[in-house]
Amino acid sequence: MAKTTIDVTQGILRDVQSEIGKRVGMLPNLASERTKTLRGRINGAKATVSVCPYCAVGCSTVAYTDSTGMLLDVEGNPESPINAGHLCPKGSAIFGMTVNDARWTTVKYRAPFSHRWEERPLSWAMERIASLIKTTRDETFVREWNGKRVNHTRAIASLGGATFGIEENYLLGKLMHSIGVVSIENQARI
Amino acid sequence: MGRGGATAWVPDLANADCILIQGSNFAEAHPVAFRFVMQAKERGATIIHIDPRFTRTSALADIFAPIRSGTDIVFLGALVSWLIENKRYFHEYVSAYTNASFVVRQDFQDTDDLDGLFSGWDAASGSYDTTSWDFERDAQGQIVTDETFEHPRCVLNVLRRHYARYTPEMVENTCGIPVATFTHIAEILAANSGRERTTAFAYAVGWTQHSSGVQFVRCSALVQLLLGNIGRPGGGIMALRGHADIQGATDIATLYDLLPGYLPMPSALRTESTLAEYLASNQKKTGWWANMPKYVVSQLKAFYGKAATPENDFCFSYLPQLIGDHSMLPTTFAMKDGNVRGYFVIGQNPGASGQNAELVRSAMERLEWFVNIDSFENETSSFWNREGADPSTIATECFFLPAATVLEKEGTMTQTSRMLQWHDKALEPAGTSKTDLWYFYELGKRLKALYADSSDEKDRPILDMTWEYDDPDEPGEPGEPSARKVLQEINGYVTATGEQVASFADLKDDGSTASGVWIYTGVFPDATTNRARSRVGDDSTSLGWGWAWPANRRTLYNRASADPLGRPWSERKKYVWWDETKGEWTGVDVPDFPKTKAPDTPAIAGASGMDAHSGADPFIMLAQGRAQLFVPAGELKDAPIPAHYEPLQSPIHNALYAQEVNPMMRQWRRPDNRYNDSPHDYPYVLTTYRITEMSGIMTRYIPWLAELQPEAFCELDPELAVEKGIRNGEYMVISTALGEMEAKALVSGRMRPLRINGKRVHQIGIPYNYGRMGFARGDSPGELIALSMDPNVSIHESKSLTCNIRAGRRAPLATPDIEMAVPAQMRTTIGESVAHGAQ
Amino acid sequence: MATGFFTDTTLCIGCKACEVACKQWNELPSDGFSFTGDSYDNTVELSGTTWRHVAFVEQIAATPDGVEDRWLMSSDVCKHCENAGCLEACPTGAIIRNEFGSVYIQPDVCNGCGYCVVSCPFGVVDLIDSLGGTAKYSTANLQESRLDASKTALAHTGGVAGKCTLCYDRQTLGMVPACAKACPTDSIQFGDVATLRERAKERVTTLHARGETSAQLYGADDIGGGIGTLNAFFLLKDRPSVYNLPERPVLPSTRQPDGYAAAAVIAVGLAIAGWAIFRSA
Amino acid sequence: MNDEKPLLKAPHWGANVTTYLFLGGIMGGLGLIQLLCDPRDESMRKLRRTTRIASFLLAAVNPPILISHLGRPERFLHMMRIVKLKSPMSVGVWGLVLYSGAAGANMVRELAQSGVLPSWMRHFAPHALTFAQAVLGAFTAGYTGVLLSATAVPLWAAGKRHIPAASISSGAASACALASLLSVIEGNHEACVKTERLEMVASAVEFAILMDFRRVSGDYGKPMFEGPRAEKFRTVTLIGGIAVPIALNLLGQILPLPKPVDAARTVVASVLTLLGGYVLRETFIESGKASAAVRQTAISQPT
Repeated sequence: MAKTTIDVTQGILRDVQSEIGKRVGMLPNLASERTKTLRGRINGAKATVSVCPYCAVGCSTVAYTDSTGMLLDVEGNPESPINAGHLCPKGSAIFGMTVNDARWTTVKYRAPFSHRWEERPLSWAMERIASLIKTTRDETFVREWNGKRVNHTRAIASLGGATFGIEENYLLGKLMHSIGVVSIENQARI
Repeated sequence: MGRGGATAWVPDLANADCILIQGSNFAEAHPVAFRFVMQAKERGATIIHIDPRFTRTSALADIFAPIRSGTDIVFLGALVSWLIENKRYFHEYVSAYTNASFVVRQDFQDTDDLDGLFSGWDAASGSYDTTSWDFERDAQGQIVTDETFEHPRCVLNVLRRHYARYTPEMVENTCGIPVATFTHIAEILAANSGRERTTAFAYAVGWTQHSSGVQFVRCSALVQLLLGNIGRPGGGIMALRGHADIQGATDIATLYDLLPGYLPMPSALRTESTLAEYLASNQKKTGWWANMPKYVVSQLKAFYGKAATPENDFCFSYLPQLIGDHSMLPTTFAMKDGNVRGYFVIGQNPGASGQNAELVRSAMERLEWFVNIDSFENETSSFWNREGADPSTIATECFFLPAATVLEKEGTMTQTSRMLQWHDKALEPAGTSKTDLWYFYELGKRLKALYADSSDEKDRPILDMTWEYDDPDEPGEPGEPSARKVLQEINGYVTATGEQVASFADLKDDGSTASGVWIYTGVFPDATTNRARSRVGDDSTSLGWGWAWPANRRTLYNRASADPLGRPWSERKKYVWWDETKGEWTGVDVPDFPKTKAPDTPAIAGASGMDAHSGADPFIMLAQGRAQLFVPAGELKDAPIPAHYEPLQSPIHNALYAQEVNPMMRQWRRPDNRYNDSPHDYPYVLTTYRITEMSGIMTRYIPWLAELQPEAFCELDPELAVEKGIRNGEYMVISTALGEMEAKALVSGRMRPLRINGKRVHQIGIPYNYGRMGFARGDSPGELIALSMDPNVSIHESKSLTCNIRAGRRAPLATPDIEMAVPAQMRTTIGESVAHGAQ
Repeated sequence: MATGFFTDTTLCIGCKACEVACKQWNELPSDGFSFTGDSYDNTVELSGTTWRHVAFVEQIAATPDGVEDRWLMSSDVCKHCENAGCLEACPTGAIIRNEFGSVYIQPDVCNGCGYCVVSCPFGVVDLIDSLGGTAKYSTANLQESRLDASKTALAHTGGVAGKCTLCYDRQTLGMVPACAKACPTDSIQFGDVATLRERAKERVTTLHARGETSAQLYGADDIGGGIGTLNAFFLLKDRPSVYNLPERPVLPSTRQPDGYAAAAVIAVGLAIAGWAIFRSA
Repeated sequence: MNDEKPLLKAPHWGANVTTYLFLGGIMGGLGLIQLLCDPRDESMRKLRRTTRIASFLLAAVNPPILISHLGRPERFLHMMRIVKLKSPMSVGVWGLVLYSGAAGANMVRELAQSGVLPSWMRHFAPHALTFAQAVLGAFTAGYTGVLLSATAVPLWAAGKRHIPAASISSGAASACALASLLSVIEGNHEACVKTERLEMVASAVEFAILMDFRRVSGDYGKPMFEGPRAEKFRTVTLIGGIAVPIALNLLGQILPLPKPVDAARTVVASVLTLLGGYVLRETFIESGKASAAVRQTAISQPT
């Protein structure tokens, strides 16, 4: 289908006023100030091209943000040869993944035997995780197996990758291989 | 066929004259890609859907055939047989571009000879010696061929015999597809293939998640090759992958047995201690893979920079070695048995969507520490607080790191047609959320600091790995990594100058180039050009939009879109052809062939690399340049030709062979992984799937989606519902030997009982989108599925199972007995010693 | 120039992208999470906060023949009638016809009397309850700083009538309505109504030629009952009632003359009787 | 598709709208009665004063009841921004406003004439307003019916003539009942005889209209005339609110009863009529909700 373009009539209601008057009665079509100045909220907003994070069809999206950086709207990118502006229901809901009251946006920690999550500073958590990796690695590192050099640890495993980018996969793989982790898996298997 | 990606470009489906959708609920799982199916339909194409359920895809298809889950090879094998017996295959294509004429070794024995097994079966080890699965060679070592197809052992005749008993009647009795429907479909496929017309196949996890998953896909390739539809517009096999970057995660390979770019991980099961040994055991002498040393060395240079020198084998010894199958399922058992101490789960939720999800969750209780990176609390992150668990007995130290969403970061994802697309950053991450890149980068920096003073040889990889990704554009936030810099390293550069490498043809094996992922070389060809960020589309192949590996090709093996002499098969299906005057391949796509290699170039006997292929051999990644109807030794573990085995859990006996199930499928028979061994107790076929409105945890918290499908449900046919006293909209319980789950009943005539060998078989279906958290919630069929897996790629079987059902609700979950006795011989202490090989 | 929707149900795959895209653009809350067991339809109907609704109709033959089975899907929406019951009924003038010929509810004018609700012969318009006070809605993915009547399409305090605006605010920017843009298979087409009508008629001819003789248009021509044509019209694969659309909708205001006349007759009659009773000695 | 799935939206209206319609009917009926009173007759003058005061009080309480049902009550005045002849709600509100004005002015005149207010204030209301209040009263009583019948609710739509007619006759009957009641309290027996006579006529007309509605409405009328709701309607409106009061009033007209007994009879008859009138509106509203849920009658709507 050819892209539909709309002839925008800016003179609010004037053209249709008289005819509607005949149909509906007296003073039927009184536009409020809000109506007279109504414009889509993305008018003049910053547009950023992104990609849908759900399935692997790879639909291109456009995210609109206002001057304060607040997300206003996410929709399909009409320029894309894959989706030509269209999106499925999940893609149409991308906005709700970023803007969501239920989303967790702070670092959380659950101590051994604890019944709850508690918030912790990011740097604390990173330091703690790095030292746990080091301890585990140092204690479980295997240099040889059946007389062959293996240089690995089987006590650390990693799962994930299909939902984040190739740069992230690359860095994760490079890091894990250098640590000696062999159980590196992602959803591609699943 | 030699590469790990879909052969075709999604919009190309619109050019098909017929589309067979099987093992995929295309319209529901990929609605936007389905628009190309609809476009093809509007142009007159016939759409065929074969599926256990009448779905939204079926509703739009011209022909729907219900099939018993797990019997696809019978159907596809019958198509192979029908095409050969009725001589309806594309003769010129088959003889020129496939190994149909190759003669198979005399000592090869087929399933008909051995009642379901191939030659070389070793019952003791439970695996095949695949030596006999090969071609006969003459004195010069050249493969013996018979272009007349008369030799009884030529591949075409081997196929003919192998599938002789895969008749339309067998299809009716095994799959439940009536003979008339089968022959109707076969006629349509044959009529819409050949010079003038093409047929496309589309599949998804409905084929792969089986104990013979790889063979399902292989069998479809057989049909498509016989029909001559590979490498041609409107043809091919469209793998519809489920996750945004799942292709990228396969290419870059956060998979245990692969290094980025489909390079195998070094393994101590073979002898690969040095780079030379590794190359000796993995490099193919002929075809494109002869270039492998260049890619391996460049990758090691990318990993370890200046430390990697010719003298030290380019730090090859830094790479850990495999000692078995370290994939997710064996790792889960190892975890349960107390042999894994730390676990990262990033953007994945095995605690709900994993098979035997309770095993996964209870296994995690044995961890010392656990790191989850996600945007939402999920069943995995809070496994210690799940129904039935007692946190005060769980010692695991747990971290939840909040992840930025796709809009909050920049980077690249690779979609299902192997296309890389860069996305810009729209806004700052919410709260203290960080990108996954930041977390990995930060961990690497901290580990480098922790090991800074070490002189231990084992710590050299961490210290030597190049780790300079600070973003120059974010001066205010020191330590923010730059995805662009990482992508530049993935692309590759000249080590001396730091200049970007423009093509993987420029990579060297002497350490003068570095490239993280050779197949992606070309995406960032110079310092300022990010071709993943190309955004000029068009109505054809859109070569200006994104960048597809390899070398921006849309359709793989597109040399096959021209005849052996390089002319288009027909004007209608013109795509890539030989331009005699210019002396090069040309067309609407980037030719997947050496650009100036003329069609009449002869193969050089005994040569290595591409010289061993003629100008008419389109499948450049394969050793012989021909598509493999018969897969020779060493490439697949379980069969050179797909054979039908029943799913591990099936109410029906294998009608073809005494061998019931895939003899090589991996099983774990333990108290915490019980199979339905008595079909009598579990008489119904259970299939799982995903629905349009839901993904997983990424959608269950979004109210707009949650309201569309708010609760786990189970689809069943009205006859079964009446029989079991289950009422529409009310709760029902589905049970297996492993456990039970509850769901709301959705009684619909779209589900229908099949008549299999005179027996009435009911199938039920449960969506795989739910978990116990979020706005939309419910039990996951993961609670019902005992782990088992395909021998080739370690994929689990979750599409065809058996179960029992009843009306009502399940009992509350009890505290799991994590001390539940698993006998010592069943425990998993190391990576499972299942042989692994190159894919 | 009037713009509108041509919803071609023969192309609908029931994905519900229209429902979600609509809610996202118009910043509408979800209507709650309950499983209906009615095929794949869990939003049930158009409401004050659900402006697109996909109906699912399972037509499954009793015998497993594999030929006659159909699963019809259709995305319903406000019809933007040529003569609109809601618009005529609205006592505040909150409902107007805008320059695109669409029937538009001005949320800042509407006082929630509910008269439009009963005046729609298609059952489209409904009141939005107070968003804060009930557990019915989930606003988890609305921007909190925009939960302010002056900024969003519906007054977030609720208590007003809601229905499809044909994305009036998008149209002022020359943009296609959110549902039509999202629809992956072009089942929802947006444009100049006259052009769409021509296209729809050609489409019916094509379908009839293919043997799909039950294909029919709904609202492309005068639908009767005084309503006239619909700016949002449909191509259906079966009778309208199968999709829960009225076969014979009637414009409510057409009944007024009769009503007033009957009342007047009785009034005059009673007055005469009263006069006789009261003014007799 | 689920066959039970409604096609139309049910009215959101409840007891407040029922009350509004009920009181609107009485108010309109009182407007008629005040016109009928011959001021030269003492009892009639008293009745006129009573009805004028009562009608104004009703006109004063009705807007708050109407406002209370709005989703955004603070926007009640938005109804004043337009006049829309095709909207019964719009013209009804304007009718109510005008009626209030007329009733108010007429009441002021009554109060001025009876010395409660300064006598010059009687000039506020010209004689024409007497007639105007009657006409506006008839309009407001009738509009409450048109308000319902000019909708898509099948039951109401099917009663496009019957419901306005029944509304106005029921309004008149209820107004007579209220007037009788007030007259009894005031001891104005002569007036009471006349209002009871008129009430009998109005009730009889109402009864005939409702019976005819039942006869012609077919499937559309089922939500009102069949099922549990019909039981209450039959008992409270048709029997208790029409038949019994007519009988009692006839009794009063024929038999010379002792005064206290007769007064009691009037009270009982009037209360029953008022109750029946309320339940009639309640039946309209509640059966309307049920009717909107009946898919079949919404598919083929009454013309």
